[in-house]
Amino acid sequence: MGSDFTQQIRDKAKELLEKGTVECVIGYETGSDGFSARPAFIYEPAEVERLVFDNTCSHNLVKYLLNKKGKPTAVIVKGCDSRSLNLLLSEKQIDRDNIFIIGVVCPGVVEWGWNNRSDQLQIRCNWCRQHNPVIYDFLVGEPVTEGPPDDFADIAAMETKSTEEREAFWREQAEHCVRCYACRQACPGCYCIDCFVEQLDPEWVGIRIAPEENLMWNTIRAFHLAGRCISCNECERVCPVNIPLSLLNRRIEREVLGLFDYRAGMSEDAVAPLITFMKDEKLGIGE
Amino acid sequence: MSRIGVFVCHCGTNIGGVVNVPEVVEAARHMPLVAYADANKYTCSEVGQASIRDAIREQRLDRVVIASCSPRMHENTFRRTVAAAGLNPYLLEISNIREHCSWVHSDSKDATAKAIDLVRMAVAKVARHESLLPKQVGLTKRALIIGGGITGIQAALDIASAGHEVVLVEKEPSIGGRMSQLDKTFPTLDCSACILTPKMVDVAQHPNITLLTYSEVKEVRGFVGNFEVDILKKAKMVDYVKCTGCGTCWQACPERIPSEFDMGLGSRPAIYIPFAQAVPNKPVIDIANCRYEKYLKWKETEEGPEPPQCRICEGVCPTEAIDRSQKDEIITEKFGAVVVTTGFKTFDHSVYGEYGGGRYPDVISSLELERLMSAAGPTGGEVLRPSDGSHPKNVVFIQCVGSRDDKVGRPYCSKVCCMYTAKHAIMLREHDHEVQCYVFYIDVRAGGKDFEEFARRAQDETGALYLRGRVSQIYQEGKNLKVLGEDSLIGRPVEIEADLVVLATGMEPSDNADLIAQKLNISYNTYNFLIEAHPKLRPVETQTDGIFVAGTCVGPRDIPDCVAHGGAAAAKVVALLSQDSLTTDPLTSIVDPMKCVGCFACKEVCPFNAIDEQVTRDKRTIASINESLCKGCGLCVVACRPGAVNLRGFTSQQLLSEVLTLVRG
Amino acid sequence: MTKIIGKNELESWLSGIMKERTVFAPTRVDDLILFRPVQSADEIVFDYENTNLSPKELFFPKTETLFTAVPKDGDIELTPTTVDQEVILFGIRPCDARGIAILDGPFLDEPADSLWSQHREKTTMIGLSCTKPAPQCFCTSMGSAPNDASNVDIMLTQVEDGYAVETITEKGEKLLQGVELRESDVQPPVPTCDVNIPAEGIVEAITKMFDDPYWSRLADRCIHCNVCAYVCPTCYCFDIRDRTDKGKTERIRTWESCQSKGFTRIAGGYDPRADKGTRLRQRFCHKLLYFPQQFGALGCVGCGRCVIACPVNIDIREIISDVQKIGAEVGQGSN
Amino acid sequence: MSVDNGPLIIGFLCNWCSYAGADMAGTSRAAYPANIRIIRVPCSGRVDPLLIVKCFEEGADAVLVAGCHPGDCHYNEGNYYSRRRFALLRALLDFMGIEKERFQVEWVSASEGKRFAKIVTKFTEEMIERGSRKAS
Amino acid sequence: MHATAAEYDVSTRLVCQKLGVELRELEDWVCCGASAAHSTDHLLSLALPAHTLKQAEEKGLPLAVPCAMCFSRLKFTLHELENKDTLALVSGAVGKELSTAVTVKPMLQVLADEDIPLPIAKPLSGLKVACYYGCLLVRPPEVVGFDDAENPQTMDHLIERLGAEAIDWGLKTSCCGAGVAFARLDVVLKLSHRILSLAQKSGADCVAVACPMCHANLDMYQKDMTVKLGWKTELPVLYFTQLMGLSLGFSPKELLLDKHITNPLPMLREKKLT
Repeated sequence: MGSDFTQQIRDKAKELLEKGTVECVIGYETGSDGFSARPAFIYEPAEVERLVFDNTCSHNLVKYLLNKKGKPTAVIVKGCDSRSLNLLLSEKQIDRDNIFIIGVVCPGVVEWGWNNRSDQLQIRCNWCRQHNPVIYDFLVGEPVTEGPPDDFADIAAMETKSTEEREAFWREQAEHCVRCYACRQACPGCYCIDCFVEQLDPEWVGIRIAPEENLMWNTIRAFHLAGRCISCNECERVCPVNIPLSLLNRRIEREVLGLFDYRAGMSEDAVAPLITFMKDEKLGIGE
Repeated sequence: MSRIGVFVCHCGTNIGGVVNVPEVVEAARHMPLVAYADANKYTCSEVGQASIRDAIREQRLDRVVIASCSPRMHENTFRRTVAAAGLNPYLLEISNIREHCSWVHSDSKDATAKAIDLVRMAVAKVARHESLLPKQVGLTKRALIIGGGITGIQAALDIASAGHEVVLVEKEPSIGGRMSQLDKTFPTLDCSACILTPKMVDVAQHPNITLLTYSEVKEVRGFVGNFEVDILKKAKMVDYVKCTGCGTCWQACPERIPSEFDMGLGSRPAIYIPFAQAVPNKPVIDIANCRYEKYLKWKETEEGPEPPQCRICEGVCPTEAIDRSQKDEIITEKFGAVVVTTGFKTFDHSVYGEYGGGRYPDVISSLELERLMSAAGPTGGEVLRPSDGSHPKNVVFIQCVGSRDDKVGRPYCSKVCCMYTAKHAIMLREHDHEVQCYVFYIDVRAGGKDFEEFARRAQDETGALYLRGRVSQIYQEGKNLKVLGEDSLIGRPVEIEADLVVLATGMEPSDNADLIAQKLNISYNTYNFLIEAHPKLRPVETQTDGIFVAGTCVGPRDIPDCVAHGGAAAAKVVALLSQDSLTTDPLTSIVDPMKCVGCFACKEVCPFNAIDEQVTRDKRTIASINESLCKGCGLCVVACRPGAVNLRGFTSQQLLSEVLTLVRG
Repeated sequence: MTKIIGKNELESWLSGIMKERTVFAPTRVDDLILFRPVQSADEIVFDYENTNLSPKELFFPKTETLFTAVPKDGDIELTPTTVDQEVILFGIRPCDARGIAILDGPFLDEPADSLWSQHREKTTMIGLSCTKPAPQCFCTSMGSAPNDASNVDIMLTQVEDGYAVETITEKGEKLLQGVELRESDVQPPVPTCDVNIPAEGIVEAITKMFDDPYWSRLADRCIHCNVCAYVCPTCYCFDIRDRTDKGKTERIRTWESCQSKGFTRIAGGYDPRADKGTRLRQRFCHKLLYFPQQFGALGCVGCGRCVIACPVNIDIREIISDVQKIGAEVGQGSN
Repeated sequence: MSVDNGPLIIGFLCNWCSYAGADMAGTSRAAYPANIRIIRVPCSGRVDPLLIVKCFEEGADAVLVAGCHPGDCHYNEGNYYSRRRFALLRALLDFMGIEKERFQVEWVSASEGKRFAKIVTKFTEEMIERGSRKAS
Repeated sequence: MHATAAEYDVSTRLVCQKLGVELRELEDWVCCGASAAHSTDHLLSLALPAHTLKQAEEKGLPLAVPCAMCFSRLKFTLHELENKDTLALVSGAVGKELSTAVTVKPMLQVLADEDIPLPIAKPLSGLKVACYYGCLLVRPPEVVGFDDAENPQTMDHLIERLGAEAIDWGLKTSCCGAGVAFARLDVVLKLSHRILSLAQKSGADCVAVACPMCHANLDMYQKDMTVKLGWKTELPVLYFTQLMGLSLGFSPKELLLDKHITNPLPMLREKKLT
């Protein structure tokens, strides 16, 4: 897979840059440990040889498009990443006309860190039902059949704990949190100019890096992604203290799927569930 | 630093009997930013209000908290009070320590503690209040009426007579609406045309009314006082300045098309007026059916056989009024108010398979019978069976066809069918004494002036046989129809051999009522009837200021109700247009352009279309609030993740201050 | 002769200290290794590369109240925070110890930061030499060494039958009073760090290429989280805000980072470092240019934490090499 | 906070229905425990989930949001949005250890004064039974 | 089927064979319980058809049902099993895990499928047929989901494809009275008579049916109608499969056309169709 995909991506990137279709191709290159991938920004046709694609290509590169507004750019997306393109298109954050999408049928990415790589797939690949990109201009790989619906077993397992245990669990996680906001910075859905957490007036979250404030941050971060999270799980991957943020995102995702039969980022004109409604729905609220 | 004054009301013993008012006042004195605190026996009394005004002046207070009854009670009173002392009326906050405290708690200690908290919260909130000024916007003193039926006619005449300009838009070539199709009207048996036609003529002749027939509303922008409406004027192909309405053309036209006005029972030419008394009494060319227009269409592609050229109308017109160069045209007009009177159509009974599903020519709708009975109708007023032209003797009426029937998705009562059926029974007997009428009904609903007497008359004097029950099946047997039903009062099946079956089809909103509602941003129910602002207290207003509704587009009603409704809407419009400017409530949303990311979640949730797009100097597309449309619900604020939208009077800062004051003391 | 303490004796010595003072030591928290107060020697992890977060937290906590203000008799009473607790920091690596020493520069420069100096005073550091440097380590290139004992009070180095003990300071000596140490002629092994980052002349190189587009291209990849700063033993940016609860107002200092948008935003909304390139350059210039200029030493200790933690692999070692290369090119061009 | 004994409950009431309903409770002297502190908002759709989470972060024991019955919103649609938001928020909070019983959303009309008193009474009693969040 | 409605059975099998529709009889079918169970015991009325449905499900085949009443009961059962509680209850009663993943079609729908070509040997030209569907084949529409409840066309189209003329008439789906066949013969006579006489007045040479119960009522009692209601003539009542068979080239004998109480052969002879 790897070398063939890599070659197709290089060829396409070269063509796009040579023709001047785009100014920049955002893809992956080999990182400083000599084997794991990192984001790469290719501006010259001669540089395309830097591009690679393998099972460490974890990063959701769509986030970078937010810095490329108004500049024709190509981006390489896996299935999950492609959903964030739809999200950003529907929220008018990127301009389809300026973007060339190289979709890659994702074979799954492995757990890795700098200078260490396992053969085990990342947890997000276990839930993933979007190996095929939902939106692309050029597709690398043959589309595959997606698996049966996700059973959210991780969430169910968490729910077998008592409320007190869950509270203690999250408090413990909040103790670790250093509020570096890497989760936010990596997330394609987080693009506010001024994040609520850093606003001084209203001061929603106090300055202390303490469990109460950290919990507030983590709760609202997850809630602001309600019906918008596309499960790329970049937030969890980048967390320096390994907080299992996917649990929060997926708890909401399961609810959104159950109540509204909605999956974020599946089409560019979808309306997110919290900004629409149905009159006669029963949601267990006020009933 | 603010200087906040706190005024705690005893409200006689209403508050003071439970809450320890002096303790609250003392506590208030120590709250941050509070410069002055005092108690009043009755704050709302003139003495009480005067003491506040004095304190504001003497203590140089710049914000005021009044702890008293519910703000829903006296907020406006006290706003005037502080305004009289020179403060901006929005620098006031009411703390509800009566309804929410002293009246519902009996323990003095708890109630006092709670009252102190409530005052503390109000102090925290008032500190973040800003001076607000209501805005004045001008208005266009013109009204648009959509739909030229009896309701729209009445509204147009009333508004025009009050001295305001009116534009009446009607999609058909003539005004008059459904009422013009009726023969007689219940319960007085007035001739419908006789009472309607003079009003139609009044409309045409009124100097304040511009009549736009054969026209449709395409798009509506703006807000109360300042609507901008695109109106499509369909090409009539006749120059109305030259045309005298002599009728030569429509008599000469060789084409014959089923007449919509006669419910397809008669026919009309391709250049036509819908009915003899049409207003304006000038024809239009039905482009889809005109032979020459068809020929022109064919010329473009030359596909299929060549249709004949015709142009007879052009040849015979004495004033050369036929003008084929006319094109559909969109004009844009400004209005201060809009009245929607788009009326109704009758239920399509072909969904009732048991009544033949529209297969039997002698099963007709009531409106078809109206046309058959009308002297100006296709049969010249003789009631003849559509199948063979014979005079029916046994006539079966079936009530509630497309009304009160969940099965066809029409659970509501259409209100007029019981009465018009009684009218039909009486009239048929008048036309032909040998006629025997049978009426299958669920209930006879005759609630109206002289209605019950009229319905009785149909039964007692005319001998119509009223059978309580539904019809299970109608089938053709030879020339006649067999009607199988049940008389539920005696509990036996009934079988009637009928010559004619008349279905009392119910009312439903005209086609595209929902589309018009969407254009105007007003609500409609599942049947597409428009929804009034309040079913009892605001029956002709809508949730969108400046848009009014009247007549059968709101719900089934009869002619007198429609006329009254139209008049009511007119009165509201006149009241609105009589003002020189409109005052907008300043408690609206605002956008911080530095924070807005342009995702337009706010626009998606705004129920009032009050959010527009705007491009900043650094070329970002961001949201902006149209303060004239904004009603201050705050949905946008919550939808906005970066907190770029805020709601004056209920800002995020204020609500957060209230919470923090409470939890952190 | 080398003084040796056996593993068991070390543990019982530490257990003894724990009874009287708080001992911070590397311990396992979920899948992380962090400095945490330990109650018994069992909790201590001896075999670790380094902790996920640096021990700067003990001297410069994530969140710290500077002083407290309460209204009193129509006035306001201020109470500064004091550090009363004597703390033992066990198991600090030489690189991190060097980091603390480097931070003395900015914190103790007059006017000295009272809380920092109190923390320093109350803390006794027991260093632990690295036995095997990790792939990300490059301390030797930054002027330190896996067994550099210069910045701790006591230095331990693992030997076959225990730990070689070096007493560096009086504080260390005091702490070791009464502890029986074996004399041995075992020489502790000297671990090497093979990575060689060309730090020499970096000040000149980075000065030359200060305006190079290199920074904005590098910033393409940077997502501007604060991870590098928060794991770094020498980053000390902070923010200060007040918090009032039940009538008591605290002035609180917390970690911040020059990488976060708005860190340098001033009143009126202007931000001199609004774009990502200048923010990223700031971080490296601070380490490699401003620190040497102000305090005479590189602001990086080569712990390699940021190398591992950066979500997008912005590797300071690569950057130093790149800066040298570009600096040389620019230098040639201008000559 | 001056609820010395018992739970602190923060109530966000929409101006048009539920706040008026609470007024109605007062007018009809329908008594309920004094633990609740009411904050007036124009619409339940104005209640930002941030506020709810903030209440809990700061140690409130329970939060009540009340708005017009679905279909009766003064702004036509506000409560439909709040219904969706709070359905998700409630699930999330419960997952994070704040029992869903502590966050209640009710539809109370302007005429339901007695019902409002009943709701608050029951809610308060339930919270007394569950105990303070800080204690747990 | 093997007994009173042998004509239907035989003609259906012949036609299916000719058209290449493979029929497999369920070995362990049980009575659907129509007319008895559904008015007395609700659970039983679901359990009996459910048992049959389960077999079809296990075989993985769609179920083609010749009798309108059986069809109705099977469809009703499927409809009720959509409810999870009912599903659990009936599963318990049957002793097997039930599902609603079975396709149930009336035989008429199966054979009228326009995708199956009809190798017409002898067009039934000149024959006017009143297609009678009866009440249960198409009602209630939300349960059976087959054709239009008031004016169905499936059989009409089929008959037209056979070369005959399907007359338009108004009692296609009226009740023949089968539900009270044994209890109130007077009602049966009245209802069936109304159907037959309208068919005849509308010009039909015969009535085509798709249900053994309908057939029995309309065919058997014509003599009684003569005695009690003054029914003066006869109107042959045939299974639609017999008409199909005829046009496909089978002989009247093979199709058991001579077994009806009201003999259709003279009429067919007159139309030169035998």
